[in-house]
Amino acid sequence: MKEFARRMVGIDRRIIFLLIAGAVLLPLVKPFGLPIKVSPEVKAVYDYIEALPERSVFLLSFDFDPSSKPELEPQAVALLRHAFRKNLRVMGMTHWLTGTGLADGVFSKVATEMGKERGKDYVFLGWSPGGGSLIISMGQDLYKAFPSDYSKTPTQGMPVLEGVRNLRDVDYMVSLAAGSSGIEMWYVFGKDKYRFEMAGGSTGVIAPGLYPFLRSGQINGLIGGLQGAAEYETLITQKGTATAGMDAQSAAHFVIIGLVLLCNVFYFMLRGEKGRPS
Amino acid sequence: MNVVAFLCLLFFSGVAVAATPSLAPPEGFRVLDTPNDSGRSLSLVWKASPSDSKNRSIQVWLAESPGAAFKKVAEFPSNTRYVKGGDFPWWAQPAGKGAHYVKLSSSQAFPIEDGKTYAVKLLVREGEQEAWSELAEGRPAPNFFNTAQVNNLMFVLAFTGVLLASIAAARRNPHIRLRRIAGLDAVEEAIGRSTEMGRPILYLTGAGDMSEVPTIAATVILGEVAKKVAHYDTSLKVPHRDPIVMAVCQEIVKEAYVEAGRPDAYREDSNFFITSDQFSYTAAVDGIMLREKPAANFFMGSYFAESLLLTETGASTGAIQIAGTDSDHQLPFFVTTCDYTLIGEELYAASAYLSREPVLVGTLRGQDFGKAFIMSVLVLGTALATVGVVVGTENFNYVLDLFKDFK
Amino acid sequence: MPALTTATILGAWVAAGLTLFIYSFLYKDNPLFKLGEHLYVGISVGYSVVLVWHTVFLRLLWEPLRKSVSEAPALLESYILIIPAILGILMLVRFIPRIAWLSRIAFAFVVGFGSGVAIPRTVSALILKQIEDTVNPLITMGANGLSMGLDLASPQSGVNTIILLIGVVSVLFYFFFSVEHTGPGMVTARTGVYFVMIAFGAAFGYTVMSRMSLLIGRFSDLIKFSGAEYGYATLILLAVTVLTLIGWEALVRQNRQGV
Amino acid sequence: MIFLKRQLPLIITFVMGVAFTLQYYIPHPVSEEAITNVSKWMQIISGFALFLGLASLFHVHAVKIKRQVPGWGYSFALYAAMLGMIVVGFWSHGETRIDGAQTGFGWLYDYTMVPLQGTMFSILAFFIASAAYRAFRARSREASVLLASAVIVMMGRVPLGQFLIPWTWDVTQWLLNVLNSAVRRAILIGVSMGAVALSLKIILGIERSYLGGGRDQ
Repeated sequence: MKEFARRMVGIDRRIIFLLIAGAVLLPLVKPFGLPIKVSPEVKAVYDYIEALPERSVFLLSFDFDPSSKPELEPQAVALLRHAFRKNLRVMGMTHWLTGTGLADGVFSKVATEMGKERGKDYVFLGWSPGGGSLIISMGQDLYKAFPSDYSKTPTQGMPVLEGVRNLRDVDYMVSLAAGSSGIEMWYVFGKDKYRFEMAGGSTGVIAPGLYPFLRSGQINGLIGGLQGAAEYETLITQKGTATAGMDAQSAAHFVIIGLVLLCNVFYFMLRGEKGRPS
Repeated sequence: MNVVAFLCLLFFSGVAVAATPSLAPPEGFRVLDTPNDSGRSLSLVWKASPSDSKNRSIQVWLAESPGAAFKKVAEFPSNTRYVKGGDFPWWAQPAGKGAHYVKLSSSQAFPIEDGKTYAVKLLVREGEQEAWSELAEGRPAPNFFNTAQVNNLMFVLAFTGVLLASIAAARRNPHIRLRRIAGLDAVEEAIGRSTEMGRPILYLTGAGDMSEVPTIAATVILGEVAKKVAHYDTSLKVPHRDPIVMAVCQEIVKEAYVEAGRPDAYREDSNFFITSDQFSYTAAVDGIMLREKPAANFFMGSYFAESLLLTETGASTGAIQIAGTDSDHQLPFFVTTCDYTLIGEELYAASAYLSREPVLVGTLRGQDFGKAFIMSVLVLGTALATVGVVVGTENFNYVLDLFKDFK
Repeated sequence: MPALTTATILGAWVAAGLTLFIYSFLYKDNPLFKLGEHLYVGISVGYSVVLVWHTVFLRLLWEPLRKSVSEAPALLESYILIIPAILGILMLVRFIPRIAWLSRIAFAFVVGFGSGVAIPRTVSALILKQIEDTVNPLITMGANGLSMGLDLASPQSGVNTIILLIGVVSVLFYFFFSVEHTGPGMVTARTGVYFVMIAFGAAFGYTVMSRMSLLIGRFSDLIKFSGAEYGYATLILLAVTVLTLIGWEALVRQNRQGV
Repeated sequence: MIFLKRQLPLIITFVMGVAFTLQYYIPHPVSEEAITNVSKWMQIISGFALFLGLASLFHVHAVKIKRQVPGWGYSFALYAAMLGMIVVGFWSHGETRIDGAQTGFGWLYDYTMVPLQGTMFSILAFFIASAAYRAFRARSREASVLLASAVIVMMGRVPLGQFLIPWTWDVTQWLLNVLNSAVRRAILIGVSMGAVALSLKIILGIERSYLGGGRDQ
């Protein structure tokens, strides 16, 4: 028995790699389509946007780069579709230099799909350095922080920005964050002083750390990881890549849970043995 | 003729008003400069009335002087715009709780300028009936201090004082009592076991450079480990991914051997550089673990995604693993794969504990005072708030407001 | 579906190839992976250089400066952006050893400003606001008198308020270093540790979720690129990668025997 | 000279730090004007600072190529990729799309940078799986609690788990909103106090490592 356990523990890890690749591949090729349950923290974001009057100003900050594209791009697409459907004026930007091209791509794609016009219905401001200083700068005077947008059009006098002087005139903002220069930074340097309502969308890695902000109302909603994106897609009843990925996600989680259980079974079988550290 | 008609009109309208319940104008209406702001804004305050309802609306009319033309700038149902608990601290209230409060800001439709006196009237309407309030005047001005945030400033000042005092105290006596840290006790055990088994000790200082606090802490702990290693005559291996950290660590290890009275046992190549690339470094360190099977692995400093690859391999070779990091995203992996983990601030505490450097010890002590204070505020505050509900008093807000965030 | 352009098909081949190069690390550290890793660093640096140039030097500095100077050349205020430009240049003199100390002035500005703006905002958002939300009455006054909410599902209920309070205080106590963990301190610290472990468990679960999502994202692309319209890019490149690895392995073995 | 090298930077830090700490409490337009301008300057200076990091990377690999250390070929590939990206980038005026059409710069970004960066981190999925099998052991009571909570969250956050064991969803929600919030809040308060202490020490000149060259005291 112990011999078996020892041999099983020692198997080549590349076999496990194959197992996980299979668990992800199969459902992607042949999805089984389980229903997706919506959590209150995602619903809160949806409800807030749903209640905004037309032409309200919505700021979406892409605070991520290609390394978290699979999680945050679907969130961005779903939020943009919703905002454009509600005829909001959308401002986009990013704090993450290497994510600029990605953000611009998502913006152009969704805007074209929804028949929206750059400069009139939306503007992509691009990247600018500074982090917290950039947010303060936008809170004081948007046109000093971004004299021109990503495609080098001067921001002053743009129809989409009519009546917008600084962050105080933003009706709702969502930061899609993959790290600390995201939601937390937007609160500390932005909402704390300029009092706009905001929510967050994040990768799974940082989502648990944002719950204290959710509880205290510092953010009014939170979209966490691929599951959060799938929930949002369910709410706007337009399925996208997140919903498509959830079956693979389920399968992969169950494989991991199975592996953890096996690991511990073998561990307890071998524990009494001499010479092995506990 | 005209006079008669006028009198008749007066008489009949008087009758009309008397016949239906009259609409009372807002009471206690005042206009003030909005407190704690950058100017160009006025605040309106009036008493709440029991007859406020959503069918009764209030209009705000503004003029540049009492004689000038009035202009409607806002309209809302009369049962809205109250001062709610938590809007203002008790020391900076423009109006009492439950009163009406409206802030008028300068807009394109009606610019408000600092230093000019404006006249404001309120109009109450319900159905066909109307009633004007008294006229009130106010002059906007920018303020030099936001009194609502005075508690924030007090906190900053008090914390500065505590911090400076603790650092000064630590300079006088760096051996203030600090609690035992479990992970540190394990260090001795790990080194002892390596000696017994005749296998090397592997020590990693993490991904950071010398400007990062966790890296500094990691080098401090390395010094302590090296002293014990020198004492036991075990071999130490420290692979690096930053040349500057390597240079610093060479000095530290050398000094530790000298201090332990074993300068002869010091080997220059115990610190060595691998590469700065994250995954290539990881692959190389994994190779060392598999080939040389160190009996103890130390992971101190800041880590990213490579942590799991390192600790998993280490666990499979059966080494005792001790980790210490403040990279919270990697901590769950360290806890499950290592035997002991110094969590977050424990790493800093460990370095202060070992080095006894006054600034480190003093800062740790200062933060401890801060934490003790916050812990008592949380417990006592909850107790007061609960008693307040039970007794039905709001007097405790005089204390509780001090620890809230106001704008 | 519109026909794919040559650029897109070529792009699919390049993307699939580079993805597979990186995945070859799963077999072991090898030249294809190293190539991919270095290309990644090089490309990101190149991208950053181009963007910093266009955003910082042209958009934020040069164009506003040119505009203000051409509009009001006599006004001193028009030239104000020269100050940050000088400070920025000072920062870069760090590379010239003889005058490297000048960069300290620029760092002093940035770090001083950064520390200054951070202090009150951190106290407000991350300390006071957090205390404010933790201090809540455990009992509420409802229509039928005093009651304590026992609903675990409602985050604001009385029972959850007290659990939250116990959690925050015990974890703070665990990271408190002036008192030995004995007696009642021991109980509090142990409670804190268990709270920490539950939260780390949640973080662990979420991190697993995150990493799997990334894998799903990359695999969807690989599946897309393996279609006929992309010329079976993934499948062909997979074969090429495997063959290269076999060849490399043979070469390494031969070298080792030669030595 | 010593004054310029040592004291002046400390004085500047002190003045900037105190001024912009107090600025927060002062709503007056003069103070607002100051932060409007200075935050804009900081934006520009931090742009220059980015070049610092880029330049040092440039230097490290240049040295490797010059000395032809083992593996210098990879450094060469890095250089080639970087120069290629820069040339194409300037050729495309730094734009990834012009009137909706992809530029050469955009092509390189979409088909090299995006897949490379995305894949680097997705490898970890495999290593998590392997570690789950070989190293995630309930070696102590603490680790057991951690693993139990992890398994519940992994179940509760995917449709299959919600479907098979519905209570995992509710437990996960409670765990995240209450237990997890409590811990994160305590850690947040602790870390923030550390950050405030560090900022104070920098302003007061106790902590000087940011000036380069140790904490000279």
